[in-house]
Amino acid sequence: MSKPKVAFYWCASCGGCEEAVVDLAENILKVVEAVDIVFWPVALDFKKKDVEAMPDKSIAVSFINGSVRLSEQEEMVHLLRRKSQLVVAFGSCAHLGGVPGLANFWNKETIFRRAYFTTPSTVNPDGVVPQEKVVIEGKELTLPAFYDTVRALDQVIEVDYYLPGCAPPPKLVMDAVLAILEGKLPPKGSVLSPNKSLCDDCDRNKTKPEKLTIKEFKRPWQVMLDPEKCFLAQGIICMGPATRTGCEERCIKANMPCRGCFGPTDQVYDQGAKFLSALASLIDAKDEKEIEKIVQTIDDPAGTFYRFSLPKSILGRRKMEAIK
Amino acid sequence: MSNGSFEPRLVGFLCNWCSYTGADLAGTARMVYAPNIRIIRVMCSGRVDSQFVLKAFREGADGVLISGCHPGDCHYQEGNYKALRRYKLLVRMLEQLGIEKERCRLAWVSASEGARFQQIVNEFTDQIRRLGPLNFRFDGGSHEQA
Amino acid sequence: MITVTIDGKKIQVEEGTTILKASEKLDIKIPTLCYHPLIEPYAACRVCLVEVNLKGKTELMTSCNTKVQEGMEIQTASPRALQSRRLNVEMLLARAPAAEPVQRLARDLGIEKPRFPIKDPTEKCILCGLCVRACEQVVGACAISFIDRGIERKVMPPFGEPSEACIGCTACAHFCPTGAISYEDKYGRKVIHEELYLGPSTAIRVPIRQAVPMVPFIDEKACIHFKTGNCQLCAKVCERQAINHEMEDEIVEIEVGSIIMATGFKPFDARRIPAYGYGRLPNVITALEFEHLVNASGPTGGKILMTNGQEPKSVGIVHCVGSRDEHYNEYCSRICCMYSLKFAHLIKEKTEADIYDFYIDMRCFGKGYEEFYHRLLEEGTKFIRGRVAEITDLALTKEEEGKLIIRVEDTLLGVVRRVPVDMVILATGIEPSVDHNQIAKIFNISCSQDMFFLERHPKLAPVSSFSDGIFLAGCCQGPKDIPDTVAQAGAAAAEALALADKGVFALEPVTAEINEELCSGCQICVGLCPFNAITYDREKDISIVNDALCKGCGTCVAACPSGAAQQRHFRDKQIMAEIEGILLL
Amino acid sequence: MAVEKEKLYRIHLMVCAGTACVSNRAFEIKEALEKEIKRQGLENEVKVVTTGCNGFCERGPLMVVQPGNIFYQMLTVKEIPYLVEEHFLKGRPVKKLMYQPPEEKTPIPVLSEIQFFKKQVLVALRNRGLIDPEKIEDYIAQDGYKSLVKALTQMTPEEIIHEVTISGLRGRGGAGFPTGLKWQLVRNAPSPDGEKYIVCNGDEGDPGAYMDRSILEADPHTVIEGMLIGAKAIGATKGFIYVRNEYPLAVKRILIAIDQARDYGLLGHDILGTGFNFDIRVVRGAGAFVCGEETALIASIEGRLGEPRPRPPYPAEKGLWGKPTCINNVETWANIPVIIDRGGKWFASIGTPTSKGTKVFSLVGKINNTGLVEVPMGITLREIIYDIGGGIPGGKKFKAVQTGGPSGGCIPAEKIDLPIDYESLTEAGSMMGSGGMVVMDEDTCMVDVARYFLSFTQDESCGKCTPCREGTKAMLDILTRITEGKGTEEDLSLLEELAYTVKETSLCGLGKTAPNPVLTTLRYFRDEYITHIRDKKCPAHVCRQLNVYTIDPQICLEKGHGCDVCRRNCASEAIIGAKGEAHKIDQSKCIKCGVCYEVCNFGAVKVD
Amino acid sequence: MPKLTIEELEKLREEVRKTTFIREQTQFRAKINVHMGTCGLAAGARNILNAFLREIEKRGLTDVLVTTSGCAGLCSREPMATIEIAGQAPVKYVDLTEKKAQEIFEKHILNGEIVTAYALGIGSEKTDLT
Repeated sequence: MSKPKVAFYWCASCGGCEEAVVDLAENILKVVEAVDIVFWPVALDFKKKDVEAMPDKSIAVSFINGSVRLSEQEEMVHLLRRKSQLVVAFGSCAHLGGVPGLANFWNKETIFRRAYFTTPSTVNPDGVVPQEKVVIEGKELTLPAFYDTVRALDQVIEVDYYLPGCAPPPKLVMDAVLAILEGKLPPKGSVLSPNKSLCDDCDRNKTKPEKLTIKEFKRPWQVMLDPEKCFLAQGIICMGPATRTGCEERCIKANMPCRGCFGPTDQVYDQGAKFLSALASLIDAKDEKEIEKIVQTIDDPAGTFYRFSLPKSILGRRKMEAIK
Repeated sequence: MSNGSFEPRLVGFLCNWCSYTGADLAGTARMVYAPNIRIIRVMCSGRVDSQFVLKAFREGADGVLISGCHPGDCHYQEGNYKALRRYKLLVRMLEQLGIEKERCRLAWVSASEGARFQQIVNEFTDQIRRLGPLNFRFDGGSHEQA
Repeated sequence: MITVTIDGKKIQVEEGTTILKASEKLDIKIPTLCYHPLIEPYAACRVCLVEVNLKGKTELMTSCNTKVQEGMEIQTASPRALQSRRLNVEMLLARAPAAEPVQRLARDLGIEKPRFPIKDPTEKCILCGLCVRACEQVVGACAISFIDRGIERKVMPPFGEPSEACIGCTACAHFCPTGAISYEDKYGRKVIHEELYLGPSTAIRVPIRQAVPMVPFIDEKACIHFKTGNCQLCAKVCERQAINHEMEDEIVEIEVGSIIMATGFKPFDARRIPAYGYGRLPNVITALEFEHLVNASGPTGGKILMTNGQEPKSVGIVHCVGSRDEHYNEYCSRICCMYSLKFAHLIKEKTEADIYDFYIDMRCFGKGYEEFYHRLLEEGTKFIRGRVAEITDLALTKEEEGKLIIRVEDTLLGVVRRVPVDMVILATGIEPSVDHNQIAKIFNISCSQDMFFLERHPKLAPVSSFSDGIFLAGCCQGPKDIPDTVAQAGAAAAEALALADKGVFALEPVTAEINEELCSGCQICVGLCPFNAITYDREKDISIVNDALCKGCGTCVAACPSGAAQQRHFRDKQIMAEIEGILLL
Repeated sequence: MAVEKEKLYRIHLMVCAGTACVSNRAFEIKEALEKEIKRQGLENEVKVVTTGCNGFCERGPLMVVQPGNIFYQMLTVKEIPYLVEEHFLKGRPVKKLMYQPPEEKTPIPVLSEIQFFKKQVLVALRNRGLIDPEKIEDYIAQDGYKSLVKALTQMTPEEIIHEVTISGLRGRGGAGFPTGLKWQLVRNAPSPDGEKYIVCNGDEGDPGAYMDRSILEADPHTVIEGMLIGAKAIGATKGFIYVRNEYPLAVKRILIAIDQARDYGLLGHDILGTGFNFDIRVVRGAGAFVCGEETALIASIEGRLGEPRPRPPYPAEKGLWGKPTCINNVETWANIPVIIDRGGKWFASIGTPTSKGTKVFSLVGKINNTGLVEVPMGITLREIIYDIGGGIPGGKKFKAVQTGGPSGGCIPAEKIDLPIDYESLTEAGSMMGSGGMVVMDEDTCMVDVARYFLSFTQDESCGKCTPCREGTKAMLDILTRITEGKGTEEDLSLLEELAYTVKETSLCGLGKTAPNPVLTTLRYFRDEYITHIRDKKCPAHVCRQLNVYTIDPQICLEKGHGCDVCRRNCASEAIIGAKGEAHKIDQSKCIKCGVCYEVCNFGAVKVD
Repeated sequence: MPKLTIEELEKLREEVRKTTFIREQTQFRAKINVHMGTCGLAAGARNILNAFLREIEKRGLTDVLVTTSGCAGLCSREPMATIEIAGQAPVKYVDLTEKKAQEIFEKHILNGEIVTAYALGIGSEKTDLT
């Protein structure tokens, strides 16, 4: 029978995941031989109607990266869901909402005001703001709707597998593709990466002191980072313990702390809250005022802990009414 | 307990040795306190994970109370200190997520302080009632919403 | 065996015995100066010369080193021997007039005044070389030796400067027959005390005569053998050859079910209060030293004496030294009041001295204690209420001369008084023992504010510590007197026995557990557990909970970032479900 | 193996380079000779050889011309050119440089004819003046090491010891202990690791004795050969030569000799290929007289304080580092090669029944021919003093002779016919000692002699044992008081008691012999002590405090015309008188320094 | 100087003795007296002397004495030398050259026959010989 059809689609994301596909380097040839790419708008001029023309479930697997911010994306995702047997959430944005998800601290109105009015470099005396519908020279132009909240992929459609990572590492992508081709797939809904946290195979783990306590939190640029020593032992916030492993510690090996892009392990409901509990317990103080002083040394707790997973957190966003 | 029909829904995480016993003492001593509070017993205040607090707010709680033994009294020596540290960091994050600091409170209640527990609950309920409902909704999907 | 006749008496001795030893067997006394039984004979003073007739030839020979030979006829006091001995002693007397043994010998030999010029009437050294030989043969330090020649010969360290080889063991001073060597430490204080001295006397000693078992021990810090590898005189003279310097402490490891901590206390070091002058003023002694003094097996056999050996006429007892004082220890040491009263009673009984007792509050809390206090009042001990400010020997008036003046504010009279006494006893309080912190760290016992061990609960579990199976007894848990200590010891023993008797150890149902597949070995939980129940296994790179130690508080479960740790009966899933259920309506 | 070819010369000039002659500018004489010979172009025919001490020190610097054995003495650089041309070029010996006995007119050219040398029998000093001590070849040429070869190859240790025993050789150090017996004792003494030592005692502390020095300077190899033979006999592995550091030339020459011996395979490992190992180390004494005593010497070699220790155990059983040690004097070792070469019986033929062989004496003091003499035992004092010594200078009367240095005693003139050997000297109250022989004439004050020797032993006493340390000082104080005229009768008896006790009870030889000078002077010259004490007079005018200086006014005026020399030199202004007048001495101020007596050219100053 | 064996020691002894014998030897078999007056020297007495020394050295003789003396008076016939064999009358040779000296040495000293060709006269001027 003919080669299985594969689709790639790119929703609200930086496009890094699209390139990650190319990152496979020569392996991409093996993939191309094995599959038949039927929809890849970023690389080839596919149109929406091409997909609509396909019979349902005719695409073997479609890799959708990016979170859902616009009505157009919502529509396309639903379309792809209908057309494909397997949907894989490709990358942190699709898997957890990713960095775009941080917009959930604001809503559409405050975002538009910031984007089109208050940013210093914008000159918009007339207050022109993009509208969903506008008539120019008698012709009607439409734009997709801009939702208040960014949603991860599985908050819009049912997702079969997740490929974590802010840009999933080529090895992980390759394993996933091979698994799909050979059909050896884990149960639906699982994340295609080991279910342990980074400390498991991080070389710095053996340098942790017997009783890990932190007197003061420091940002990476405030300290001459010791390339061998565990970041937490140097007072730097590293999400390693609360983040799923599989990325071969490429950030830590570049002497920068882990920011949690692989998301939590299965047993954790909310990566940010869980890490907060863990980190707070290490504070080395018993007196309330002392603890308050140390906690203040963390600049932006929500932003740091929910850097990639705000949409998928328990609350998912800042309360709408609280946004001014 | 009047001012319209809004009755705040509160969740209280009480440590088994001090706060829970204190609440029990208040009960046995017939000290009436606001029924709005729903009590979950944990072995030590150190067991309360920030996920539980977020979960409570997510499920519609308007206020969350965490209560443990006085510092130094903890049956497990240091559990309450850990709760205090997490609370301090948690309230800062809740504010960032639009939940007022007052909606989440940490209070030390020892086994013999039944009256103190009654007073805390009543006062906490009034405070939340003044704050009004949290009703944390948003158009985004949640786990259940497929 | 060799037979010789000494002064007409026949005697058989083994080969190799010297004439001196042979005559000692016949208790014939031959005078010696440069001879010492434990050192090789030097035969330099020539005082031990005796007339020896061997095979027809008579000769004067030094008896200290000449070995007996078959058929020797020895006359220890023949006219020829006596005459030469007298002249030698006369010459020595001229050289060292102040040397007692020479004076004694001169008197025995009938010499009044030496016919030779006396260079230095105070000279004591007779150049017998005992000090040099002791330093070389016994100690092995070779710090001093003879220098110069002939009449200028003297004993000196190299170049006359203090020698580094000298280990300060004063062996030379002890071997010197005429006391020509005095010894001072670097502050110029006499180290060999002429006066009463309560400190340890020799490197091998019985701790106190009431010690059980009453067996001497070697104080390695003081013993010369451990400094230079020589000496071992004690081993030489011990008939039963019971001394073996090679024995060492052994570390024995035993597996036990429970441990009772009875590490005791350390008396407060009175030197830390300079105003009281302990260590600086003579006759200011601590309570323990007084106990040693008044004890029948003590240095004075129980008599209360001052350092100059006389009985004090007035004694001051100062309470709360180092206790109930925010500069030192705020807590009350509980025992000082009562033992001070005991001292007052003993002094009244043993001497006619009048006794001044300076207290703040008389704490006679125990059974029959108050009655004892009243007896003291009747006996006429003068109790002055006020904390003693200073003890000084600076006399302002005539009768204060040579006395110790206690300056105290008498709060009952509201006046500052100066009480001159002969001797002051400082009732020093109780402090945690010297190595208290290390022990606490080893057994993971926490300490209360006053640094004594913290009991699990003052009322519910007064003798057990926070770690199961480790119990506390005695002053390590807080100052207390003997009755309380004994009671507590009984309780601790009972607890330990109860544990041992059960044989089974009931585990806490609600303990935490770590799922091996999920744990990444991030060790965040290890540091949190107050009971050290979680240990990190380096090979498997995972943390493991010890069910016996885990108390089930769940702190580690809340902090486990990857959710690998769960608490039985309070799993995350269960609590999440509780939250959902509770907020349904 | 071609030894560097020695050139044949027709004349060898044996220039004496002993310490005495060297201090008398012998080396300048040598240079002058060489310069002159070069100038005359005789360098290929005449060879200048520096030798050890020739013995006739009185007449240094001296030289012997070979062949012909012509003896030149009291040479000066000035006369060298004349000598070279006259004798070496023209072959005519120069009469005025030859030795001329005081009474006779004609000089005696040939050395062997000279009275000083005639009666001497050379055994220890046999190579004296014949070899260059710094050239081993010279020694070998004089049958050097022949005895060693004989001992190593043809004799067993027992045979060697037997030879030495029947030779009757006794210790030349002074005690006179039979050498054969000592060697036998050390050989038999057990040594755990087989280690045994032999020591050559070159300490020679006695003032006035320098025979060991001259042997070491003149013929070091005979000592080395002697020690090698001793080592074979005893089975010793190592040897030490203990030399006083005050003998720099002797140290230098013995070191050169040892190096040369080692180079030639005569010392060190596998000597002469016979498999016998033995080596010698030189230890320099720090100048303590007491270190001449056996056990003090051992302590000094071991690096410890040089003080004797009681005996037994004798060094033969437990000596250096606890091992059996044989200690013999330089002269004793020097005799050994001859005994082995010519046999014990030949050696025993010389000397008296109890003291065999010859003894080297250093003849010093009031004697014409000061120098080293090696005479057979049994020779009488008279022969030594008059025949060899050439009598007393200045026609003075012979009074006494002091033998054995500070440990010895004085022998009065009456005993001049005493045959010299160990027993006779000891019986006379003195002892053989190292061989120092100080001749004294009528101008010597015996009390002062005793005081001098006692001040030496008192200063050299090691101070270990009471009698010697305190006793010598006490005796010295008394003698000093006597020489200052403050002595009393009791002093005399106390002096005697002290002397007796110190001699009887001292630990070592020094103390035991220190009183000898006192005891012998008391025994033979007690009257002099009495005059010093009772009359406060010193017959020999040596004790200046007892002298009374007066000026004979008549001589002063007539002969000296009041030249005032004495007044100007008198430090204490005790002399009154103006120029041209007779001078007078004010006895109260006079400190009896004796300067006036010395400076007065006219003999006006009288002393009595 | 390498280590000696016993034989080498003996050989060395002989070797050295050849040059130091004169220090002890008192009797000699023959005596050569070269006249080294100023005239003799001028006429080359020195070479003659050395020639004789070489001869002795070559043969290693230890019983021939070589001495010098002043001018024998006959300056015209210099260089001159007197050869004397113990017990025989001394013979005076004149107008010597090195070659003549060698010839005389062999014939007269070694074999004892006088070389009349070069001899001036037999008999000594002095009687005693010191």
